[in-house]
Order: sequence, then C-alpha cells, then structure tokens
Amino acid sequence: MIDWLGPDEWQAVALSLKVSLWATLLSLPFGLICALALARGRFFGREVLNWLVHLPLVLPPVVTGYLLLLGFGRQGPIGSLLDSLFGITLAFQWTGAALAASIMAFPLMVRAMRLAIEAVDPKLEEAAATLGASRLRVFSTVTLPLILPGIIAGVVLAFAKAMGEFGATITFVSNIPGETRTVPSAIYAFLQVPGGESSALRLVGVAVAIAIGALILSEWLSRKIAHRISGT
Amino acid sequence: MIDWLGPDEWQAVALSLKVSLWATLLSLPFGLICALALARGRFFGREVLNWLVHLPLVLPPVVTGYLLLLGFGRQGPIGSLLDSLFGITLAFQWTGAALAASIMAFPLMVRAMRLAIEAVDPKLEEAAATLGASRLRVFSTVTLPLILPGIIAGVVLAFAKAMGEFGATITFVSNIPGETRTVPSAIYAFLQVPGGESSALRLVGVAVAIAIGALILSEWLSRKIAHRISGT
Amino acid sequence: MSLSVDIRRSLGGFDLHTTFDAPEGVTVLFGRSGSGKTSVVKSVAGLVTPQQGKITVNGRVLFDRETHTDLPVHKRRLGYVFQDSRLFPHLSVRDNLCYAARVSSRGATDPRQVGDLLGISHLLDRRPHSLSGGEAQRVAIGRALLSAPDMLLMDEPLASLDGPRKAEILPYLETLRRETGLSILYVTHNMAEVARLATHIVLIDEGRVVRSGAPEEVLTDPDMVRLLGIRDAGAVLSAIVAEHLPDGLSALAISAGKLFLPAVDAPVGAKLRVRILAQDVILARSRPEGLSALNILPVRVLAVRRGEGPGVIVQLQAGEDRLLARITRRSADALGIVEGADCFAVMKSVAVSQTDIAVGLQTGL
Amino acid sequence: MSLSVDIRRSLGGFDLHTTFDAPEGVTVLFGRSGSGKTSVVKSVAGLVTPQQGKITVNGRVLFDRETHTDLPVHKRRLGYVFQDSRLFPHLSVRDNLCYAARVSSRGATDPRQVGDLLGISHLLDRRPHSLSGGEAQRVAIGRALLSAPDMLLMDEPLASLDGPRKAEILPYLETLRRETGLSILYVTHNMAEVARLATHIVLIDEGRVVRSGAPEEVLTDPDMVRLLGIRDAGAVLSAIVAEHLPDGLSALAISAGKLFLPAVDAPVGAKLRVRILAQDVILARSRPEGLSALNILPVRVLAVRRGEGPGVIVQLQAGEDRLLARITRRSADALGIVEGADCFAVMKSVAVSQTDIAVGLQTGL
Amino acid sequence: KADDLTVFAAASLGDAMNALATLWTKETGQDITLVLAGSSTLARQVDAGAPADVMVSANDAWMDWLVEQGRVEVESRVDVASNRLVIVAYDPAAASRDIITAQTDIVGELGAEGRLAIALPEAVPAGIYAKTALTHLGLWDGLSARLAPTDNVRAALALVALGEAPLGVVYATDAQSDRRVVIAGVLPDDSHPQIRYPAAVVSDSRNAPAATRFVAWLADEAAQEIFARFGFLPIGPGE
Ligand SMILES: Nc1ncnc2c1ncn2[C@@H]1O[C@H](COP(=O)(O)OP(=O)(O)OP(=O)(O)O)[C@@H](O)[C@H]1O
Ligand SMILES: Nc1ncnc2c1ncn2[C@@H]1O[C@H](COP(=O)(O)OP(=O)(O)OP(=O)(O)O)[C@@H](O)[C@H]1O
Ligand SMILES: [Mg+2]
Ligand SMILES: [Mg+2]
Repeated sequence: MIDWLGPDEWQAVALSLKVSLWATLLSLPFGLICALALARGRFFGREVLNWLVHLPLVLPPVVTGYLLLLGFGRQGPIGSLLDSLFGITLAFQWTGAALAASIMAFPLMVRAMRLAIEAVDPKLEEAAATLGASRLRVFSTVTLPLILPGIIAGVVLAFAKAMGEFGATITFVSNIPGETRTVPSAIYAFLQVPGGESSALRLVGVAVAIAIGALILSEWLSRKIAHRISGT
Repeated sequence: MIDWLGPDEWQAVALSLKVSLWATLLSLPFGLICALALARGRFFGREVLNWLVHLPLVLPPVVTGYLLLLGFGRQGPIGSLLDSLFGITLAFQWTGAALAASIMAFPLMVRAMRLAIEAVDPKLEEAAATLGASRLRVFSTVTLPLILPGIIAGVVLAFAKAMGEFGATITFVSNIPGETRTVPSAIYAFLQVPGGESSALRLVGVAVAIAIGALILSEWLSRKIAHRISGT
Repeated sequence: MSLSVDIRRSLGGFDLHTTFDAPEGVTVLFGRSGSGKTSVVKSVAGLVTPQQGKITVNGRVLFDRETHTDLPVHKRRLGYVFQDSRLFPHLSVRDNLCYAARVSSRGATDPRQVGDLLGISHLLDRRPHSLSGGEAQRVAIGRALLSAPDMLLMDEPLASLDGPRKAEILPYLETLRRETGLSILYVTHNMAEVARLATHIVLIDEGRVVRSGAPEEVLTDPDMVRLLGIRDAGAVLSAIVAEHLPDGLSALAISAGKLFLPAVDAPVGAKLRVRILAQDVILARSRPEGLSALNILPVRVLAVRRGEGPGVIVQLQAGEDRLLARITRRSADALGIVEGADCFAVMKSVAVSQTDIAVGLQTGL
Repeated sequence: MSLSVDIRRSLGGFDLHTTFDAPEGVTVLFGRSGSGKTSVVKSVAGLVTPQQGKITVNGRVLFDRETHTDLPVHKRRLGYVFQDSRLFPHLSVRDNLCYAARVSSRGATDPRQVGDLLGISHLLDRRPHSLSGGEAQRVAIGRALLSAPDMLLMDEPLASLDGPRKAEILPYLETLRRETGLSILYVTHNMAEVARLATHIVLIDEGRVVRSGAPEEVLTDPDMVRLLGIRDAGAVLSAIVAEHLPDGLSALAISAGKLFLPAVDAPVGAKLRVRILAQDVILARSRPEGLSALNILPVRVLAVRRGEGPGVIVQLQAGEDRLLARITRRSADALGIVEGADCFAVMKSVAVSQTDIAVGLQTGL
Repeated sequence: KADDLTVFAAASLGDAMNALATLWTKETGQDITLVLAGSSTLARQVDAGAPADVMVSANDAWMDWLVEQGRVEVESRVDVASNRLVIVAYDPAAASRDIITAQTDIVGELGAEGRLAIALPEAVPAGIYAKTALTHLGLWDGLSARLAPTDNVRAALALVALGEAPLGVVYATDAQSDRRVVIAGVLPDDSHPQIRYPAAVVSDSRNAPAATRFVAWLADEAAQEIFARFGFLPIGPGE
C-alpha cells in the first residue's frame, strides 16, 4: 500500500485531506449563519446573499479561481487587507487552497443546512420559548439538535466537494508540491502527459475512497440521529 | 444587445441553454426515481447507488469526462452498444454534452429531491392510503405535490450547474462550435488566447445572469407553493 | 359478524393480544390511555402488521397470518379518522373532502351534504392550515365519510369538538349507520359517546380484551363499574315508542311499565334503547307522591354491592330489564334495601336525555 | 386582577375583540370550536401579536400597544400546554420534563414528583415518538408545570386523556393552584372540567366575550343555559364542611341547611363550592318521605323559564343561594310550580360527586 | 458540405487558427470548424474517434502518441509553427530583451517571497520546455522551490499580469499581447528542444484529400505569414 503510491502522491493525499478538512471546518460557522439567514431571515438583500452563495456553483471553476485571485491575491483588495492587518497571506499557500475549496463547496453546505432548518417545526421552537428559552437557547437546545443531520450532510458534502475541487484551486493558488498540490491537481498533471492515465487512476481511486468513506459515514450518522429522533 | 455578443457567442449561449434544458429535463425522472429509492428504498445496494450518484461531485470533472469518454465514446462499451442498438451517438454531439452536464448535475438534483421526500410526513401518506389511494396514487396526489418545491429546487440547481459545467463536457465531447461549444467552453477558448479576457467576461456575465435568473425563479416558485401549503 | 379481530403484536415491552368479534353497528373500543386502542385500530386498517392472527370485516379476510393474506391499506375499504386530523396541506378543504373520489371509484364527489352536517360548508375554499383544531377534525371526519367505506375506524374523532358540535355529529353517525348499514369501530374515552353510539363494547386493558359484549350487558354488570368509572355506571333498557304526547313528551313502553321522556325522534312502534345512569335513580319503599319526577317504576332488588366508599350499587329487576341504582349506604340501611326487597325506582324524565337514546337496531338488542 | 386581557386582532375574516379581567385562580375560557379561544391564549403567551390592546399578568405588563411594550415569549414566564403536545423529539421524556431547568434558572430539575402524579414516571427514559397520544400530553403538562411559571396556559390539555387520568390530574392542578397561588388560563369544551376547576369563567363567542364572571353567577344564569348546553346547566353553592360522618359521608353546611356528600377531602370548617346540576334536582310540594335521596332542602321558586322543549328551568332561592332545577312542563303544571311557590328540592347525595367539588378560595367565592 | 473540415487545434493557437481558417475558406470555399482545447484532451478524443480531419498539437509528445496509436497519417505530419519562451515581469522597470544566461539572477529578481509562474513543468508543454531550458542553464535547482506551477500557460501569464507572481515563463506569443506585463528576458532557443506545433491528418478523416491539402497549406508562406502576425516563429530547419 505504501509502495502503491509514491511519496509525492502520498503528500498530495495528505495535503488534500488537510485542505478539505480545514475548508470544511472553517466554513461551517459561516455556512450555518448563511443558512439561517436564508431560511429564517427577512432582511433586505436576502436574495442577493442567496445568489452570491450560489455563484460558485454556476460559474466555471476557472472563473471563480480568477475572481479569487482578483480579490484575495497579494494585490487584491481583500488579500492586501488581510496581509496588512493580520499578516495572513493566502496566495500560493495551502490556506488559499482551503479558501478556494471552501468557496466552491459553500453552496452545497448552505443548501443542505438551509433545507434542514426549513424542515424544523416552528411549533417546537414556540414551545421552547414558552418554557423560558431565549432565542439563542432555543437555537442551541432545539433547532441545532434537530438540524444536526442536515449539518452533518452539509459538512460531508462540502468535504467531498473540497476533495474533488480543482479548477478554482489551481487558478488561485497554483500547484506547488507540498503546499497547494492537491490530489485533483496531481491527477490533472498526470493526465496531461501521454501514458499518465494509470497513475492518475490510482489517485482517483484514493480520492474516491476517501470521499465515499466520508459519505457513508455521514449517512450512517444521519441515520443514527434520525433514528433517535423519530424512531423510524 | 444583439451586437454586444458576436454570433458565435450567441450560438454558444443558445447551445448552452439547449444542452442544460435537455440535461435537466431528461435527468428529472431518473433523479426522482433515484431520490425515491434513496429516501424510501430498503434494498440491497442502496449505499452503492448513493455513492455512485455522488461520484461526479467528488471526482475532478476532467476525470468524469475521461471516464465518460471511455464508456460512452464511439469505441466505449456503452457508446457502441447505444449506437448499434438505437443508432444513438453521444460522442462529440450536443447530446453528449447534455449527458455530461446531467451527470455532473445529477447529485445536486437527487439530493434536493431526496431531502424533500424525506420531509414528507408519512402520516399523510397513510391517510391517503386509507382513503383508497394505491401507492402510485398516493405518490401522485400527496407525495408529489408536497415535494414539488424540492423538485423545483433540484431542477433549477441542476440547470444552473449544467450551465456552468465545463471540465467534463470539454473532455468528453470536446469544444465543437455549434455542437458542443457551450458557454463555459467558449469562455475557456477565449481565455487561452491573448486578449480574450474581455470576451470571456461578457460570456461570464451572460451565464451568471441566466443561472441567477433561474435560481430567483425557483425561489419564487418554491415560496409560492410553500405559501399555498403552510400559509407562512 | 361484521368485524372479527384476533391479533398478537409485541413492541418495546408492550404486548398486544387482542381477540374480539364485533357485530354490525358501532363497536366502541374503550380503555385507558396507553391500553392499546390505537394499536388495534391501526392493525385493522393495515397500518401496522400484527405478528400473529387474523382480521376479517364482513367476512372479507383483511389479514391472515396463516394464509399469508395481508391486504394493502388502500384495498381494505376502511375509512379512518385519526386522532390528529391529517388533512392534506396542499389541498383545499373541498379537495380534501373529495380526495377519495379522486383517487378511487368509491368516493362521493359532492361534499355539500356532509359539509352542511358537519358545519364546514363555509370552509370549503379554505386551506387546512387556517382551520382551528375542531374545524380540522370535522373536515377529517367528512373526508372519511365521503370515501364510502365498508366500515369506519374512528380514533377519538370528537375529542377536539365542543359539546354542541358533538351532539350534532353523533346523530349523523347513527343515521349513517342505520341507513347504510355502515359499521364503525370507535375509540373513545367519553362515556356519553359510548352510551350514545355503542351497539357493542370492547373493554381493553393493557392490550387485552377484558370484556366484550352488548352495552346492556357490559354496562349493567356491577363488576364493570370500577373499570368504567363509577359516575358512568348505568343500565340500558329496550323500549318501544308508545305515544307522542302534546306537551312535548313521549311515552315509551318498557317491560316494567312506561317511561316519559322529552319527545323522541322516532315513530310510534319504533324500538329504542334507553340508558339510565345508576346515579340518576332514586329508590323509595313506598310509591312517592307529589314529586316532579315523572317516572316511577316498581322494581325488586337483585343484588347490593358495597364498595369502599359511602355508596352501594343496587342491581334491580324492572320487568324483564335490569337497572342499576347508586345510593348511599346510609339510605340503603335506612330504607332496608336488601336482596329481594320490593321498592320503587324514581327517575326524572329529563335525566334520560336525547343523547342517551340510541335508536334501536335488530342487532345488538 | 391576576390576568387582564384587552385585545383586538383581525385575521382572514375572523375578528377577535376580547376584553376580560380574570382574578387569581383558574379562569376557564369556554366557547364553541372556532370561537377564538386558542387565539386569545396565544396572544397572552406572545405567540401572536394583537393589533391593539394590553395584556397584564399579576400587574406585570406583557403587552401594551400604547407604550410599545411587547415582552418576548421566553420572558413572559407563562407555562403553555398546547392542544398538540409538542414534545421535543430529540430529547427523552426526562429531558423534556427538565427542559425549562436547562434553559433558564426557573425550572425544577427533579421530575419524579410530577412524574408520579401524571403517571409518567415509568416513561422517563422513553422517547416521545413511542408514546401514545395521552401519554405524550401528560408529559407536555408535566413539562409546563416543571417550568415554574407565573401562570399556566392550558389549551384543552386533557382532551386526549381518559376519564380516570383526568380525574387524577385535575386535583393536582387544584392543589398546585392552592399551594403556589398559581393561576391558570384554561381552555376546554368539557363542562365537567369547567365545573371542577373554574374560579372564573369567560364565555367567548365569535371572538367576543359574551359573559365573564364567577361560576356561581355565570352557571346559574338561566340566560346562559342555552349557550352552555342544557345538560350542563346547574348551580354552584358555597358550603362549609360541618362534619365527617362515620359511614363515609360528609355533611356540608349551606345557607339553606345541610347537604350530605360522599366524604370530601377537606377539614371541618373548610370552605367548598358545590355544583348541583339542574337536571339532578327533583321538586316536591310537600317534604317527601322514605326516599333514598338524602338531601331535601326547602326552597322558594324565583322564576320559571319555559323553553321550546318539554322542559322548564326553575330558578330557586335556597337560603341565600340559588339553585336551578330542570323539570318537565307537565310536572310544573301538575305540582303548581309558579313564581313564589314554596317547595322542596330533592337531590341524591351521590349526584354531587367529587369532581363537582372545588375546594374554595377566598377569591372568586 | 462534403469538403468542410474539422480542425482540432491546441487552444493556444486559437487566434491564429481562426485567421487561418478564414483565409482558407476565402481561398477554397471550404468551411472550417475549429475545435479548441488542450492538446491532451484533443489527442485522447481523436483516439476515441472524434470527427476530426486535422489535428494541430502544441507539442510533439501528443502527436507522437497519436502516431503510436495509429490515429494520424504519419506522412502528413508537418510542423506548422514555432514559438519562443520568454520571461515576463509585472514590474515595467524590468523590461528587457536580454537573453537569459546561467548568470541571470532570477531568484534575486523574485525577491524574498515571489514565485516564478510557470505551466506545470512535468505535464504541460510550455512547462516542460521551460524546465528543460532552465535546467540546461543550470538555474532549475535554484528555482524549483520557488515555482508557481499552473495548469496552462495562460494561467501563468495571468499570475504575472495580476502581480501575484513577479515573474513568469510563457510563450512569446502570450507575452506580446498583454499590456500588464513586460518581457524581462528571452530563454535561448538552444536551451530547449525547438518549440513546435505539429499538424497531421487524422486517419479516420472523411475528407482526407482536403485535410491533406490543408495541412500542407499551413506550412506554406501565406499561412506562415499569418502565424507570424500572431507572434509565432517560422519553422526553422529541424535539429
Ligand atoms: N414504538 C413503540 N415503542 C414502545 N412502546 C410503544 C411504541 N408504540 C406504542 N407503544 C406503547 O403501546 C401502548 C399502546 O399504545 P396506543 O397508542 O395503542 O394506546 P391508546 O390506547 O391508543 O392510548 P391513547 O388513549 O393515549 O391514545 C402504549 O403504552 C405505548 O407506550
Ligand atoms: N390563518 C388564518 N386565516 C383565517 N382564519 C383563521 C386563521 N387562523 C385562525 N383562523 C380562524 O380563527 C378562528 C378562531 O380560531 P381558534 O383556533 O382561536 O379557535 P378555537 O376556539 O381555539 O377552536 P377549537 O376549539 O376548534 O380549537 C377560527 O374560525 C379559525 O378558522
Ligand atoms: Mg390512541
Ligand atoms: Mg383551539
């Protein structure tokens, strides 16, 4: 198994895992807030937020990557701000890869969570309020546990998507071995040269195995939680 | 407006619309069946179906396109079978572009529908059965209307995704003007030559406008239907 | 036998083992909360599958473990009114009512008659979410009625209705049963509904049938008094309408003599059932005079059951019928009410009210 | 005033315009289905916002349009028992019961006492989905009780419970009210619950209050008989426990003399309310002898209301109290029951049962 | 029409091929359908039976592969254009036409943080050429840790154009058109194999005679002029 993939490939796998995990975990709170705002909010600009969130789904990934470069690059307004304020650089760093992956996965995460939130019976939240729970408490003790399966689904979906993200990542943070050379970038590189298919397919196998493992885990978790809730 | 995009670009827009519409409509029944099977089915291989459906989300699109080329190309096993049995060729035809787009959009469609189906209260279906409705009737008169918002969401999401699909399409059916040169492929072609950025950006604008239009339409429709159902 | 149930089902510590045969008419399933009533009704409807047993309706086998028969829900032709109304949220009230007609060849398409009856005609164009709890339940009842079922299953259908509405719907259920021969399996906690509707009673406790029989027997059995609740103990008499009097009363002939009631809605000669609560009966050793109570019957004491409280239950022979009276021990002692004693039972005519009269059926009487 | 409501709210053709003041104790909202009871309770809880008006509980302003006060739901400190149980599906029964303690400083953390009382202690580790309808509702009641509210709002909380369970829970609600001074706004269709619990009654019809007052007044008002339903008409008397007799009876002193009842659970000297249904009262011109009925009071006829039916409602002066009797016109004519006539009211002691006795409060009596 | 041709061409040739197609159509009346994508994509598609008459690749590797697969007519193969690698810079002050030598301090030019944008050096033609050249000059080892490899040469150009990378290695054709970058140096032609764009007739072509004529025409003077107009170099005498 160790021999089956070369050290560079293992490095890509490890990096992909790291990037996807961070991408997913860091976008979780924002995804949740967005999903809440979209599901429950009644504010001006709700529609705009909605289509902003969806944009990466619709755009060709290269375009998203290019836009990221414009905004978050060293010269980009947000990128230079982050740099001067917090000393955070995203360009050509694995952190940038995580940003790209999370932006590409964001619509999927938000959608899954939003649907879960919309499925929560507001009558239960009313009941919780009458029992003395503030809005925050209602959220943490009733809404959150009830949408947990949706959150898990969203997170895992986002993780899987992040594992497969390529176009935006390579455009934004290029393909630096050990830093931003994720599994899909490696696969792409293999596919560019004649005879590279078999190496590419080995990596595809690894990527698919990881993603499917995550999906199966999430199904199992959701099912377990749903069982606890509804008994079915 | 007519002058704003050249005839080739209008052709790409028209083709993208055609491809995305067909991709969405043709995958609708399959998506619904898959969603039903995943939400309600208790069969062996349910997990396998689940991850097969999710595969295109996880794989780099280029890989999906390559696999499609291997399977559905002229020489591929499925491609040659379809050709000899029904005279259907997908390779390098707009129909192939539609197949690629629908496969890439399939996981999104199925997920949206599946969540909607899982949210239907089985008690209502029980009630319908006691009133004499066969399983099929229960589905068409109770389940289907109740999941309509989910179906619309799934269809529109799939449509938006199909409009933006690039990697798998260009890999599978290439970039033939008038046949498989969709908006994202055209954007790609523009980006590959010096000075093509402005043309590319115009096309991006068109693609985004169409996708967002579809999303807004679907939000509006879902809201209208949800209002009819729950009055909220 | 209209309905025959013999099922076994264990679920999470609760063990259902219920066997009863019910004749045509209204069979009331009566028992405390959690005793398994809903489980039985669901088994009959096919919504849950028993592990063992057999269920037939009007001779049609719905379920038989032995022969592996298990008719699907929609072929059982049973109208089910659920504890919760389960209206279809995407359909108007009208479309909810006509749902059965839309999905099968059975249902009726004109909701007006049923709508008027249940007081929901003005709601036809509304959507379920805007209905109050009682309104929703009335629509659910109408929907089941309009599906033209072989038998109705009703799980506490009136629990969320107010008194006057209950009183309005109950006679319709009776009419329905009388005119269409429609049998009903009816779950309720409410003794007034039991008395009014039941032609057969199945008492169920912890998943087991403790008593099954005609109301006349079950309700006049002093041993059942504890299970039914003391306030609800009472007897059911058969009666024939003898005369409609000009002052708004009707005279009914019973085996022990005549009863005067507020005018009953049945022709002279009709057979009726009359329920007299044990607590509404006063006993006297000599025929009392100058009382506003119109009904005074000579009776003989059959049995005197002392309970733990200050009251006793006295079983009386009144002609060929039996009555129950509940009086204080003090009175029993003072008046010498012992087995074999002759005395008079005094009942106010109005104490036997409309809602305790069931227009009689051949069956079950 | 414990609760003061003055609200206006229009919604889709239904116009709520309800104004009443309720003293401490149990205020029963009574009215037909769709009359707006739930809407009023929801306004008090803060779940819907009236367009106009003011709501105060124990002097605390919960809502005031004028001053733009609108306390959020969780700060209103009201326990709400809904028509549907609304248990949290992801929590065990125990965690549902202790929910209030978890989310606020108010609630109690030990569910055992309440659990035993409501007969749900054996369910503590179960999950809501496996409960029967009645079990779920009992847990919901327990959950609201354990939130230690200033006032309880109960919307037909007992509709899905059986008789014995109701009888078990009702006294607990009374005890609770008595011992903690907890006021309750209680919605019900059930007259027995009204009679048992109410210290104040608000009759509501089509969104408007048609009568608000002490049960003694509202229930003995012959004009209300039609609205309440004829079978439920009756009087409420104030009484003081005079003596507990060895044969299981208690003697109560009322202004017109003595009443004998099955032993009441109150010490000698305690103030009680006793409800006597109009249909349980028999009239006689001379004092009858040799009857099993123990309670015979001298009364004077105050008014005779003839209705459409064969019955008349007779309002009687009994000492300083008022009684209602429902007798047939035939008897009224035969016995010469006219205004001013002196006669005797005969009541079986057992007709005044436990559930019609409310242990008295200073307020509302 | 029967004579119409479908030409699969590397996307980087897009502009030039467009102009060439227009001219061909004017001269012969035959329409040309131009299909633009990466060489690897096009080659695999030709192998999978794509309806192409002519294949124009951006490097020899994929054309060699197609020859191996027997998918193109070997005799028809001809190099139609050449190119040159340049180093581009974001900073206009760096403008220079100097030839890069072993002494050029590229690392120094990059500064402390800067990276050299480059197409994937082990996969994409421009990257492969660049790697060979820099290795030949002895600069590769110093640079290999300072690269920003991209999936195609245009993306490398974009990195420099946006100032994300101070320097990049791209084709001269790409460098000349983008006003946001300046050419900071030229990689010597002898430091890497000649950059060649080979064309060949696809074996399955349904219009082989016209395809053969078109491929030959691409090497003609008229066509070469157009290539030159877009910055391509004429085909030199092969090594
Ligand atoms: N999934 C389950 N797991 C464990 N016990 C269950 C489950 N479903 C039902 N029960 C138990 O089965 C018993 C019977 O329930 P059922 O709903 O039939 O009672 P019921 O007589 O209809 O009560 P109610 O009058 O309150 O509606 C109850 O004790 C209930 O707790
Ligand atoms: N969203 C709405 N649109 C229109 N009418 C409504 C809406 N919500 C409630 N109503 C009407 O308001 C009236 C009062 O409803 P409410 O639920 O308060 O009645 P209720 O007295 O509690 O009835 P029940 O005893 O049946 O529970 C009903 O006639 C109902 O139809
Ligand atoms: Mg039940
Ligand atoms: Mg209500």
